[in-house]
Amino acid sequence: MFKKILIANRGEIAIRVIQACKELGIKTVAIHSEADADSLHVRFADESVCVGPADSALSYRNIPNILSAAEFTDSEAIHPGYGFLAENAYFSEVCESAGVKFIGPSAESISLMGNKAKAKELMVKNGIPVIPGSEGKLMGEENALETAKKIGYPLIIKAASGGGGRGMRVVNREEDLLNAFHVAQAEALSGFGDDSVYMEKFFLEPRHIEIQILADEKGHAVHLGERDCSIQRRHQKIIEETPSPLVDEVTRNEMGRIALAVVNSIGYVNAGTVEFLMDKDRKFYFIEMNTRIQVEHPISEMVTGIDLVKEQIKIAAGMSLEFRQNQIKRRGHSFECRINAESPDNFTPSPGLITLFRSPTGPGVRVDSGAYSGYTVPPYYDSLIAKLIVWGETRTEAIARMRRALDEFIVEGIQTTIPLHQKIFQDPAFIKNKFATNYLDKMMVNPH
Amino acid sequence: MFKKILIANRGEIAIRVIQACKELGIKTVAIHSEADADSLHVRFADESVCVGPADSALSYRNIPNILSAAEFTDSEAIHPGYGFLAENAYFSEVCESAGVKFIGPSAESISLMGNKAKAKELMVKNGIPVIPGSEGKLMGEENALETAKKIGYPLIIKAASGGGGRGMRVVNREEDLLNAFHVAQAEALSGFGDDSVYMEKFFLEPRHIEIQILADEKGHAVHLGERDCSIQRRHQKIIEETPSPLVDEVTRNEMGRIALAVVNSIGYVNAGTVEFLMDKDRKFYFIEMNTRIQVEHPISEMVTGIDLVKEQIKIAAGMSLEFRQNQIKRRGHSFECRINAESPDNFTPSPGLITLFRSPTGPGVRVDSGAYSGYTVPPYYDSLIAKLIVWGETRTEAIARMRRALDEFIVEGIQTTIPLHQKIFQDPAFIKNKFATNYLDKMMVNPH
Amino acid sequence: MNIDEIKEIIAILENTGITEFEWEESGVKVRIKKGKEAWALSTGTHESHIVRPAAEELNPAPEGARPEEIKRSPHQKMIKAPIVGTFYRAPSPDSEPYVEVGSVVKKGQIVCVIEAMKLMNEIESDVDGRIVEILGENAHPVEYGGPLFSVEPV
Amino acid sequence: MNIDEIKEIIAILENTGITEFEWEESGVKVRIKKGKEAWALSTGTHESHIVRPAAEELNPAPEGARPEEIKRSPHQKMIKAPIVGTFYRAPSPDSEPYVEVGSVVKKGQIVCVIEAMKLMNEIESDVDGRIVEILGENAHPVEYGGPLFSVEPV
Repeated sequence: MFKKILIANRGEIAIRVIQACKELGIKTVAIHSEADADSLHVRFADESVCVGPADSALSYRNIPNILSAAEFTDSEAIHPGYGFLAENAYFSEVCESAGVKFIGPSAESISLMGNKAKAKELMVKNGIPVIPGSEGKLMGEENALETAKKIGYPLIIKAASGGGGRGMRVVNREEDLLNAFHVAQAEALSGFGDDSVYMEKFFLEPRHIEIQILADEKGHAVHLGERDCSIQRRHQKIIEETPSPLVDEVTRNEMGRIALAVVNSIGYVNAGTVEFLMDKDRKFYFIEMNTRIQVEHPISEMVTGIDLVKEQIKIAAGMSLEFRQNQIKRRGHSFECRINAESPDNFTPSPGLITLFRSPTGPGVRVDSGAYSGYTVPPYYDSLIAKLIVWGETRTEAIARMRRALDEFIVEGIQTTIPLHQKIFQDPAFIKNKFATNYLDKMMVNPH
Repeated sequence: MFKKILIANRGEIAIRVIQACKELGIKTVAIHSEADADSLHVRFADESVCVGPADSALSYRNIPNILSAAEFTDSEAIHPGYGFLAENAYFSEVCESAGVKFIGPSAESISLMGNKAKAKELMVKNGIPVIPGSEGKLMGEENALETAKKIGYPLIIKAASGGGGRGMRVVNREEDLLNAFHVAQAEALSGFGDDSVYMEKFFLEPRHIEIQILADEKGHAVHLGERDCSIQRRHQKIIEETPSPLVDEVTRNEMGRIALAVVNSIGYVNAGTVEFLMDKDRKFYFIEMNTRIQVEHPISEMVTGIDLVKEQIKIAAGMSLEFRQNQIKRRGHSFECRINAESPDNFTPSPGLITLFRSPTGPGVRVDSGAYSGYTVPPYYDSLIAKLIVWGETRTEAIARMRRALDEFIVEGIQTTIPLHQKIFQDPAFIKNKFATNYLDKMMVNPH
Repeated sequence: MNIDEIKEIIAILENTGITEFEWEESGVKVRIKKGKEAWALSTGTHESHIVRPAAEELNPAPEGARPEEIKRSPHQKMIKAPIVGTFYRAPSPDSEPYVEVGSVVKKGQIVCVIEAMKLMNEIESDVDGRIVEILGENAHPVEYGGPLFSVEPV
Repeated sequence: MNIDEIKEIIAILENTGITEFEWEESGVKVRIKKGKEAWALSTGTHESHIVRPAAEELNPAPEGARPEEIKRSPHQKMIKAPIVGTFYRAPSPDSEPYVEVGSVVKKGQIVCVIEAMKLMNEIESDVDGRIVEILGENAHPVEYGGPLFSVEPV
């Protein structure tokens, strides 16, 4: 096992990794920017090194400074957390060449999964279900009609070099196809100077479901079941839960089997997450794979009892997984609410001094956070200040518990998204499992 | 189910009960003394009533004021927590006669178990193993010799009206018995003006093991396994764990069976704890039954997933237990450390202003507490300011987790027992399960 | 005021729970603040059953608790509820109130009743003086220490 | 009130929990505020790998972070480490140090090397002046912003 690990991150995830290291008897080195000198992750680590100014490009993403710090502190491994350098294939590579173990997958796995088109192609080759669509750009009317027939309706036409809704057309019937195709082409040309468009199956109200996996260097891999991350705002998850109220045991096993096929297809090692889009009929399609620990990993820990960060470290140290698929026992239901330092109405950041921070207590409640009374949330980084995680025997109990935990979470001095979470956990649509990835956008438009 | 419950307590247990009520959709009324007006239990409750001055005899134990508060707030039930009025049979009785449900056992059960001699007598009648001893006081030399033969050595002779070591003699061999008997009698007479002495089996290094039970009004009763509470100072528990490293599955089942026999023998209803003394050979003897929720109840919740306070309320509301003995699944290992506002060296109280309070975060950690940054610990009540509870898959993982959680528990402004707990969780004797109820006394004498 | 006086003030404050102290001499303005800001006042959902603002303002707060402000003449005294129960100004619905604003009361004189546990408890004044304000609301619950009457010396 | 009195007040305040102090002389207005102290300073077990006290004292701390003390002449400037690595005063073990106390340096002049990623990085002075103190320890690691040399204007 490693004697000392450097944690190339800040905030709650840096503390989370320090906790895992301490429980494994491993010494820790924190890095920090000048703005984070007084952070708890610095206080809790055995050693710390300032690696740059507030700007994360010059500190938390400063590869030379971080590697220097690892070198002179004799750190044997680096845990990247999430964000910053966590999915930087080059960083993984230079760590290895500098003789420091990168706690995560190989540079090859990271860069393969970082290229969405390539990854999709490989998955198709391996028989993994992906979102049906045209192979590259549509070559004309005939090609469009043919592809549409294969995919089925509704479908969406998108500009290849576009974004933000321009050059995008949802088509519900064959009669409308050619007209939409031409309009999209014209918009793409005028908007992006390129009239290439492609076609994909369209899902009206999809769910975002992901499978957590663990794979060791010996070729053993297991999945820990799914997480439902459909409550998002602008593609950023804000509430996650497991089990998904949409996923039954049969679907879970099937998704797990597919996720492990993805893992095997690229010889993936360490923790990872295979993300799927799921339609109302519980058909699911591979979207991408995240090659790191996720923000929402705690809910999987709550229902399985497995410490994912400790597993990451043990895998990186060359150890075998100590359990097989059939030994993983899931129990109960778990939710995570991301508490951000933001206005709950319009999500504008609200950094500043937290005058009082009192996290909820009692049974089934877990908080991961780097905040405390007297902490100043710096304006330079992610606005996440705490993750509130609850466990209950049933979804109903977990909802009741999350409500009371949100009610007793005291954060004074800054604005947070706690009131938004309180609203969602009182919303009948959410409680009755009637939601999709557009839930929050609809709610913001039609506040009730 | 009740619509509104009054909580006749303060501090962490009042908050704990409020949490359970909130999760069950029940409104709450806090009571408080003048000294506790700014307490979190007052803040978290839906309503609050000041019931007296700082002195708990005039506030938290003030039955007329508490019942008046229950009456004009239309509270249907009262939860007494632990301490104060929790084991006051008269209070349970007047609650019932005032038409307010007392959340706990009947007045009869409380008063029966409150009389140790009577309880022991009844247990003997029901075939429950009790600590072998004389029936009442020793009647002379012959009676002493006879009784000793039945009990076996070592044994202890104690003054009937005594305490504090005077008139107390441990006897290891028959040769020493009569001399010890006379010396004890003489000491008892000079010390307490009464030469009555009695005899009991003596245990050199016993363990304190207790069984948590739940019993509903329909006659269903289950046990949730044991808690080992052997780490005590002056008969006050400071660390508890489950499972006991001394208790195997066979012993656990046997202790559970006996505990349920105790429950049935008196028709006990609600949560309760049957306490046993266990010798090195795992033979166990009934000591007493606690007719309330215990301070250390969270560790049972951590390994069973059952919310004991919610169960108490549901039982009091006349509901049936929703699980049978074979549906109770225990998993993993849990510890609780009681964090007191005290000097860790000599246990002198350390009330005052907490300038910074930051509880540990991350997986497997639970904190029950009424403290926060800026809270002033009043000098009038119990010194318990927080309970730190951890869960781990194994005892080894739970110990590592408790260590790191203690390390990251920040309490500034007052002294706490955190350093003492840190010392115990590093002690090889504790880690290797080589301890008994005298552990802490030995440690304080021979600090290492 | 000189530096020695300031030193003295600091020394005094050092051992108290007081966190803010202000003093203006000519116009006599004193402002003392203890402990953290009383967040209980900003509680969102909390609704006290009792007419609380008055109680908070007037009760002598315990060490290190709420901020205190002197709002009334320092000569005024308070008759407070010695028990929890329902406050009645008269012995029965048809009777005259025991006292009115302007009544002069003596120590030991009955000023109201508080019903608790179905019993009517006659409450005696513990001060001599003239009633200047009736703070309890008739037939409403009152908590321990809740203010009933404001009294000024005659 | 004169500067000596102010000094005295500062000295007094230094050892108390007081965080704000105000005084107006003519109309006599005093205002004192107490608050919690920065716990970061009382960290128990943390041992930094870097020679930290100097760094903490001298780095411009971010908003709302550590309290700072003015210990050196306000005219002095600091040459700080622009990268993380090992500080060397000379280009090789056998060479003379680039600068000594008393050396006069110009902007752009090399004053030391910091080894990082097996590369020797020559560090240039970003100020003109005379070296008055060498704060980095030869062959020891230095973190970003760590103080290397104290410089005073010539």
